[in-house]
Amino acid sequence: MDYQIHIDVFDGPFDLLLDLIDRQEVDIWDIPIAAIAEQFLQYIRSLQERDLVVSGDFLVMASTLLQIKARMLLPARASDDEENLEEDPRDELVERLLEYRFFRTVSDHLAEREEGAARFFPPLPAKETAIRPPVYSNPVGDVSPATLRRLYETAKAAFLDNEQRTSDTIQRVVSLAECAVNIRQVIAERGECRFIDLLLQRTRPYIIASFLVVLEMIRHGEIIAVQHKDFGDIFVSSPAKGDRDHDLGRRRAHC
Amino acid sequence: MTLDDAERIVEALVLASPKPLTSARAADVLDIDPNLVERLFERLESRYEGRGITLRRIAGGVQFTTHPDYAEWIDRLGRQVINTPLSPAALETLAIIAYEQPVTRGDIEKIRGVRSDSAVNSLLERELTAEAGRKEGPGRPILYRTTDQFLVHFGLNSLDELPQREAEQNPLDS
Amino acid sequence: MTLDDAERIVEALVLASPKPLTSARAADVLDIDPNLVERLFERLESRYEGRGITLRRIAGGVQFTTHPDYAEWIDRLGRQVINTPLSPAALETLAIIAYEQPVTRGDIEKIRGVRSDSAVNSLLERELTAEAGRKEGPGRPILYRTTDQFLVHFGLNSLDELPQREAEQNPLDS
Repeated sequence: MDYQIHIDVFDGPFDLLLDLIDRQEVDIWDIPIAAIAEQFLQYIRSLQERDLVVSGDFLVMASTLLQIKARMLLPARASDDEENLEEDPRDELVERLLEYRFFRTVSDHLAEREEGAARFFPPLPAKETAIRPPVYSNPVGDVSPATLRRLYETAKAAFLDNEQRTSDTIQRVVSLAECAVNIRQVIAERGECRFIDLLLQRTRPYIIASFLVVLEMIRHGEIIAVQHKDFGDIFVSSPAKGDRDHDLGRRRAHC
Repeated sequence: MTLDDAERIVEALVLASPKPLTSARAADVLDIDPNLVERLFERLESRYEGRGITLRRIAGGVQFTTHPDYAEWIDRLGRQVINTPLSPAALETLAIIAYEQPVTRGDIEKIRGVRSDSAVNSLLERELTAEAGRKEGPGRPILYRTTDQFLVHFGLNSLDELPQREAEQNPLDS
Repeated sequence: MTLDDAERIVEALVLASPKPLTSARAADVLDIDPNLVERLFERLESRYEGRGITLRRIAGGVQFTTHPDYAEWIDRLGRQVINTPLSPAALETLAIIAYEQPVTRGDIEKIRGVRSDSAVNSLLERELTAEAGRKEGPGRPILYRTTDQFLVHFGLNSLDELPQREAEQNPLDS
């Protein structure tokens, strides 16, 4: 069956899945998994065709659907023990869907209540009535000035990061070729440096593009990359330099 | 102190209280029985019947608010709108917190199937959600619960007023 | 609209108004004569005579306040000690005000990336933050600073004692 999907915006994979099931008017306990999986993938493809970002959550769900589909194709294993009934591979998914659907109903209910409640206006607390402001016992608790500084630095760093990210949206697409030129130049000049130092801009598209280029260059043996500990800095260098400087046995970045 | 006196004091207390006034709190201030305060609340309720102001039962207490019939007039007053409606994502997240509390961000994300950082943050920001300690176990993740402001925002007297959750049975199993 | 209807609407407006309600403002909202509004104010005044709440003439307008006879009861309510610690949102906001002061709400929101009204309000309520004049420029937004109370709570003698912030580094310079 050819199925035309409108490019609606879905909040998440469950949202999309419920929509597909509702449109098919099928029993939620008996989902035609092959058809639904196909429509789900079609939706993802349609997003990609329009150059829209597909979040990882949708990809995870797509693989879950395909996995269930595969398991349903396997012949039911004959069980020695009669009581040990083969479980329907769809059950877990259905239970999660039902749970999600319940909360969606509740959120509709809350939205209605919110609208109703917004019609009641209490007096504003700032108004100068006979109201005595309450006393707050040590509102800052055991927070130290150092914590305050840390909070500030973190907020500020996130802000700087964010500001750059926002400006991405109006920038042109990052060219992989340009990234490669830049990376070769930095490596040539400095021999070895952190991956993060290869970035001309700390924007998400630029980071991704540079990462792809680095992977490609490793594949061609142009550079090597080493990461000394999980989530640590990745050091990139030319192969000759790298062999001199790094002990064997240190973790190599696999790609 | 006559019953009428007590009623007037309670009336003043309700207006002055920065949060919805509970019968326990009023009973404490007046040093009388909470059941008597409940009776005074009822008397006030009927006194304000059909007026522009109403005594509203909310978050386990009472507060004076304008009568909902006059909401459009209040809008014309151009009072700053504080309660901009929540986004669908925030509502969904809040629904989960309300039923599953205390609950971790991870649990919420598992149910919703998507990252929920910004939804949780906006709920914290509006004080509809608060932290409720940490869960024992790996990473000791933060637990979240709903607040009194949650009840106020949705005009609820208590969490019991939310729809009942029924277990759905697989008809094929029976 | 009958006179009774109008009275109820005015009653609601008085309660909801962020500032004392002037007859001019009410007349504008209701699209009636200011003299008529004055008459409605008088009607309300007598309606609330002998109640726990009173319609008070103030700053060229009217507002509901508790009756002065009950001030001592309100005092007993007012001594309520609130033990809730600051929310993480409010604490983050306080950190930004401490280091960026004087700073506008807009600047705070820009750094935090979220609306910060309720965070700022809760800091104002707890007197950890105060207004510090207005910024020159469009809209002349209010500036905020920390208070003496802030220093007391953090055990500081002066703002100079706040831990030094790290020199801001341009990530592209490294």
